[in-house]
Amino acid sequence: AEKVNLGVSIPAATHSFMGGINYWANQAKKDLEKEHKDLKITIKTAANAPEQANQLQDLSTVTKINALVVFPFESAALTKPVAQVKAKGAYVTVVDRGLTDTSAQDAYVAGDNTAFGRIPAEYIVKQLGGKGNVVALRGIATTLDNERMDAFNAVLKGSPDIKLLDAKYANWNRDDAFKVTQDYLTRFKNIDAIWAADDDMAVGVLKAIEQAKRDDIKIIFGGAGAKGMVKTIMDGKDKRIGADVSYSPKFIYDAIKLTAEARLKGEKLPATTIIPSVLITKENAKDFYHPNSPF
Amino acid sequence: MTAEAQTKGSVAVEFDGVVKAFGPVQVLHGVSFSLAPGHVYGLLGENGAGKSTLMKILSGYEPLTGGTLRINGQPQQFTSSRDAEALGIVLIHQEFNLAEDLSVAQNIFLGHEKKKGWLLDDAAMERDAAAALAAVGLQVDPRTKVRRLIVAEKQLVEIAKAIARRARLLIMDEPTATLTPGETERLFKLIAQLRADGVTIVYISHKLDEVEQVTDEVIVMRDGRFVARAPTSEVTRHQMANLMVGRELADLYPPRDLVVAADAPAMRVRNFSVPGWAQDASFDVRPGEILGFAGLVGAGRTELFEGLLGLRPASGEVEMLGKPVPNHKGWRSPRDAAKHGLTYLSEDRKGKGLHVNFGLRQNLTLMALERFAKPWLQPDAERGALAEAVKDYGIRTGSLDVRASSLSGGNQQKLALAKVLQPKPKVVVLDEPTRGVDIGAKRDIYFLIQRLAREGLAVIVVSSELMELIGLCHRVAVMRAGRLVATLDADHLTEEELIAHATGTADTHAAA
Amino acid sequence: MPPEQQTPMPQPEAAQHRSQGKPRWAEHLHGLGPVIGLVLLCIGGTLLNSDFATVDNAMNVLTRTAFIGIIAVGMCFVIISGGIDLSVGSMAALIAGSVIMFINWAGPASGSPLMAVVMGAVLAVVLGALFGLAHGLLITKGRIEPFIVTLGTLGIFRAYLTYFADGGALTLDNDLSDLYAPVYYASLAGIPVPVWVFVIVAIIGGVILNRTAYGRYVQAIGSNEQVARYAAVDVDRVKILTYVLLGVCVGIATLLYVPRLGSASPTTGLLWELEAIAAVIVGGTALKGGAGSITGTVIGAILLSVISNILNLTSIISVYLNAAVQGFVIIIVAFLQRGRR
Amino acid sequence: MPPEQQTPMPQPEAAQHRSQGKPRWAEHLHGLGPVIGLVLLCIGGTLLNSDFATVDNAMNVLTRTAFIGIIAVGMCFVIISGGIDLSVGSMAALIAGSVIMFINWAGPASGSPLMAVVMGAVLAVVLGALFGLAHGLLITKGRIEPFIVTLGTLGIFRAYLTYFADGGALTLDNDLSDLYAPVYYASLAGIPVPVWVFVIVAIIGGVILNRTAYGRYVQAIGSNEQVARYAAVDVDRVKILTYVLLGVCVGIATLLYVPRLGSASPTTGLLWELEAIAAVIVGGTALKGGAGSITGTVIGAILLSVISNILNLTSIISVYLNAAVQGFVIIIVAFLQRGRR
Ligand SMILES: Nc1ncnc2c1ncn2[C@@H]1O[C@H](COP(=O)(O)OP(=O)(O)OP(=O)(O)O)[C@@H](O)[C@H]1O
Ligand SMILES: Nc1ncnc2c1ncn2[C@@H]1O[C@H](COP(=O)(O)OP(=O)(O)OP(=O)(O)O)[C@@H](O)[C@H]1O
Ligand SMILES: [Mg+2]
Ligand SMILES: [Mg+2]
Repeated sequence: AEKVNLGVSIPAATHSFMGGINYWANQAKKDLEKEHKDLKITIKTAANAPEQANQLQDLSTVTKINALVVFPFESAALTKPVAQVKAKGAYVTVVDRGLTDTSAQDAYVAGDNTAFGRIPAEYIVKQLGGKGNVVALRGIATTLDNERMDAFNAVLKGSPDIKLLDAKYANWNRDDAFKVTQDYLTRFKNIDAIWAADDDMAVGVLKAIEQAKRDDIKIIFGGAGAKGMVKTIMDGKDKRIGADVSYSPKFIYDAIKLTAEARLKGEKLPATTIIPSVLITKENAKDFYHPNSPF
Repeated sequence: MTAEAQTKGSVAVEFDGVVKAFGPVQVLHGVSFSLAPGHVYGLLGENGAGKSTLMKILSGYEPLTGGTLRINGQPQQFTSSRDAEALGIVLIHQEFNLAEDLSVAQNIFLGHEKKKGWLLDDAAMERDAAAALAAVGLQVDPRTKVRRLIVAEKQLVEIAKAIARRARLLIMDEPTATLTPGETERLFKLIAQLRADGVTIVYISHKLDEVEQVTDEVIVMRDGRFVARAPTSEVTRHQMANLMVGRELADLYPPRDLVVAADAPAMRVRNFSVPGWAQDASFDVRPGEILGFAGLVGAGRTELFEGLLGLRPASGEVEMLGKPVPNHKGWRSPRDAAKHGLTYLSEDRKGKGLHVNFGLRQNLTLMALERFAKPWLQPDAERGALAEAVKDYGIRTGSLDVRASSLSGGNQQKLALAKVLQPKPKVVVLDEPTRGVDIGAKRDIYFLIQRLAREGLAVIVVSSELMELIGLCHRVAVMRAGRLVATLDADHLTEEELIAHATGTADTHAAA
Repeated sequence: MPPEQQTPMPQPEAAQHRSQGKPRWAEHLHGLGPVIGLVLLCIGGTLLNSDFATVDNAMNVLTRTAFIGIIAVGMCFVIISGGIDLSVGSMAALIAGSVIMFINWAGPASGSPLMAVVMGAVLAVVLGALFGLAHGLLITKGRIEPFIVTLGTLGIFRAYLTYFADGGALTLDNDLSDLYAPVYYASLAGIPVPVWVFVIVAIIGGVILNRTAYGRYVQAIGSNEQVARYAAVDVDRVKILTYVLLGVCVGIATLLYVPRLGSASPTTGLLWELEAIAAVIVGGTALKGGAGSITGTVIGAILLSVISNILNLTSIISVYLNAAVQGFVIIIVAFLQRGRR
Repeated sequence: MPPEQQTPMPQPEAAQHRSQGKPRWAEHLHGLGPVIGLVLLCIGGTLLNSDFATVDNAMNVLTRTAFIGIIAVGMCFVIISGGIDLSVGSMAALIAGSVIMFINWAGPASGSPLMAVVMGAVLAVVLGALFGLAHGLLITKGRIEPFIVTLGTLGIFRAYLTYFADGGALTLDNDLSDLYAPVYYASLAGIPVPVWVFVIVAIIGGVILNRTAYGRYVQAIGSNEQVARYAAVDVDRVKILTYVLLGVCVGIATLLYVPRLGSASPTTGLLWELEAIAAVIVGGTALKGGAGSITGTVIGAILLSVISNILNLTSIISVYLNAAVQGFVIIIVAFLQRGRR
């Protein structure tokens, strides 16, 4: 078969989820390069969209890749740079954040951001019996964050007795989540559920609640399925944390593996592969537990 | 007072073939002479003769390049001023060395703080600072920030700082350049007292009358060399001046021309007030006229003109060449004033007069850049202007491509003067124009002012040197405590008269 | 040349007034700039949400101010001396990470968890001092602009943390974490420990700055380095020490930070440098150095956290615009205390 | 800081005066600091990856340097005059967002997509100038520290972009985007358009700084504001203009940026301010102002992108440590050109 020179372009490990992405990408490189003699994988991590565009350019013109797996920093901003890589003849698999112009990609592998917002909402509605006060934390202002929030809101619309008291940005950051939660607790005397929207932020939320010694909060729902959170669910350690929604960074591993193996055989991938986000509960938690991953 | 001091036994100094070079430029060429303890020496020389440099070597601020410096017979290699101070050698700098954000007391004790255990003893320092200030006759709260002081006050703080160090050899580099006779007199008393205590004093000044009055012996340097020494009582001022410049000096002041009395004033100022500093000043200056401004330190002369230039809030009426200045408050900014033909030379050379980190060329042309931008700056034209100014104003410099900071004090002053005359103003205000300038150059500057006046420039000279005002000006206005108390014509100009008005002891109807 | 006669003259009476009285008043008034800003903000906060003016909320705000506040005290020295340090956030993150790794290792290894935690705390301070020393040496002996040095180490520190954490988070083991937690969560006489530490650091900082020769030298160097050199101040040593001091402050802040979340990740301490510098400048210290005050810095730090606290307690404007409100308030507060120049 | 510009660019004078002593030589040598750093880096890059030394790669690097480089040219003026601007990244983001909204609206509305794009480009520059003017006025007339003003607007600009983008991204419509794309992607005489623009901006900047009265005033103010004021320099106007100039540079940079990625989001331009300031300082300008050079700035900007380009082209070390390598290289380069003070 032909040699495959695969480039992987992902965001830098600026928070735990991206740490997981980095881990799984490197894991894929290790496993796959050992397995296939004709495969070379080059991983690049970018701190922002322009840098990622630069790296795509470098991968294409200098490293001369013929296949690319890209986790775009931002959908819109990277559409053109990715299209250019494709124009130079590389096979392009886009992961997680779809491009605004789908003709710039050959395949799309993604988690399900709508489910990421919908599942916690449904869970909270069900657990609270359709009535209660909810606060939410948001990530960083991005399209992705909007999709999740919209899906969350859409579910709550169906339950008029569930009140979303406020939703503020905590930047997918533990410290900011801690502060925002502290202030929520000062402000709202009665909160039934907190949608932390990310397992990293959930850490800050938990600490703030612990400090305020509040016991009115019945549900804390994170997101993405970090190993610590999954372990808590598995062990049933915390009543408030009964479930999580999966959005594993491992999909980058799958995407790289699928792309590399398909290209080695000269095959194509299906245009779209959605890796479903599912509710993690005590029952299925161990399927999502990867103790070696940083996430 | 604090200087009573452990001045037991003073310091004997011997320079033996001292050589100093800044890079390729040699400024001291083997200077040899000695200073016996307990005397007051006057160190004379033209601007750039190397006086300050030699004294910086003596006090540990500059290393010497060659030769030997012996203190009490021991060869010394000072690595810092701290070493020299350990031997009781203290220098009062020609240029101020004060941290503007610190208070007077903090500056006086900088590097020599008094402590109570770990902590500073501010009370004691303020007390001692107050005593040192009293000794030099400066009445400010020691807690005042130096930034708030006027130039003369800063000079006195510099002196107080040295006094508080309890020197056994005290070097004063132009201590009176910005002082008026009152402060100067007080300083002389202090010198006498220190001398009585056995302190050796080196006194550098271009004011030969002071040198004559206060020193026991004069030492003259020229072009980085020792030239002559003599007991002060055996040389006349005239001889001193000739020794300095190495040629016969003619009259210091140019003959006075008469201005055409009928000429319309170039600038007319009416009821001009700078709140807190000057009230209701009214005066005219005509083209070709040299108008002096006399007054004690703190009389408000500097502030009056700063108000006129829009640097301080002010009110009053100003007319320039017959046209009123629109907003009736003087100009909005020095830029505005310059556009209408008024420029100002500040008395604070380092803080307001020159960019010491800039080259000579950039300094010289800064106020007249329009002339050199056509539309791009013409460095060659600028360089030409610099060469011309160096000649006209007698600026002594090794190369034209050095920074202003490497000029000697007096030469910096000449550069600053050349700078404010570059835009070819109609009226120029010169605040202490000959501060730190040697006698030969002073003469050149007087003749230059005279020539410019003859060409139609109206010149206002603010000066604390009464003789300068008397020798140069057509009329002299006297200010006291913010008020213009008198304007004296040339034929009424005597020192007694000026002092009487400045101190308020004159018959108030003395002159028009 | 006629002899000039020297007549002794009296000092003009007027000259005395100016230097006293008014300027001192005016200076004190200036110092009040941030205080006025803070008071106005608090009034506003109370009007917007009555929960704002509760003791609990005040303690929350003060506690979370503690980190930045402590760092800002150190930063105040660096800025007054004419320097800058952009790396404090990354430095805090790396120290936090190192301390966590150390405690996780030493806890089981030494057999005494308490000992491990104590030694971890010491390590935090020592590391801070060492990093500060490195900065100081590069800046003074290496003669590199502080901006460049600390921009460089900003990247270096964070990169190493990310490397150690493998891109994820370093987390304190649970039982050790419980042992360490009181350092952040406990109170003494009703006031949380971090607030106490903050107050103590601020007082010590104030004493060093205003009451010791060292503090005086810091101000002298910032005001005019040449003058300080001429006054035989050991400029390099004083400058190096400002960075060491700041490093120690970062170490102390980290030591309080670790028990809060028990973890360090690549986002830990992000943009703390901007917050710390802002606290110092909002507090009335000029970025060019020379003069500044610890009290101002403390108030500046509190002011900045009060702004975001109030924004969290209200939802009158779009969340998107929170940062804009913050920006406007900072500018307005600075405007209130302007006119120094 | 040396009083002279080390800019070799517009200096025909150097040729004529042969009599000048060592100082000029020494200055030229100093100016070479960043150049030496750059040359060493390039040699290193070539050794690590032979593809580094290709024309394609060189053009790539220069093209991507263009944004930061253009902003850095404006920043150079601000820093030389003794100011600072932290907001350039947010300003670029807000301008990009506004231009995209405008073009998307004007394209269909005016019926002439080309016209819409051209007017959008003009809008970018005008907005930049206006934002710069606002900064200048707040700093000079409002007498607020530049650090504070631009820290405030840093938040404000980004918040408004987030608001307009509704938290997401603003994206240029596809057909309009194709029309605009050549501004970034096309080449003239084998050299990409952004590189041309960068070169032109740098030359104009160099000429203004070294060969106009205005440039001299900027340096004079940075060297000693008080002296400049007494020398009849209109300090406020000159300062305001430096911010306007920087704003215009940001506008031009944005105008090149929009066609590249075709969108603006709340993360656009993040930390550009740090990069731009770093380019200026690495290029040998002191953060305190007074003197500096455009050539140095340009080289500084290129140097910074070459570092990350080389890191992209090699994978000898853990990806986590990229930032650390960058940090080390910046410090080493600065060390090479130290000793100015
Ligand atoms: N740092 C320096 N670099 C280069 N040249 C210098 C430096 N300092 C002084 N010089 C030169 O040394 C010479 C002697 O200067 P110095 O300051 O000792 O003169 P001076 O006798 O004190 O003059 P003045 O009466 O004007 O104060 C001058 O020509 C001056 O330009
Ligand atoms: N009306 C007034 N009220 C208070 N202080 C006044 C008043 N008028 C004058 N002063 C004093 O005048 C001083 C201003 O000094 P200024 O520099 O103007 O004097 P000058 O005549 O320019 O002296 P120099 O010889 O230093 O140039 C201050 O010390 C101030 O206290
Ligand atoms: Mg001298
Ligand atoms: Mg005066």
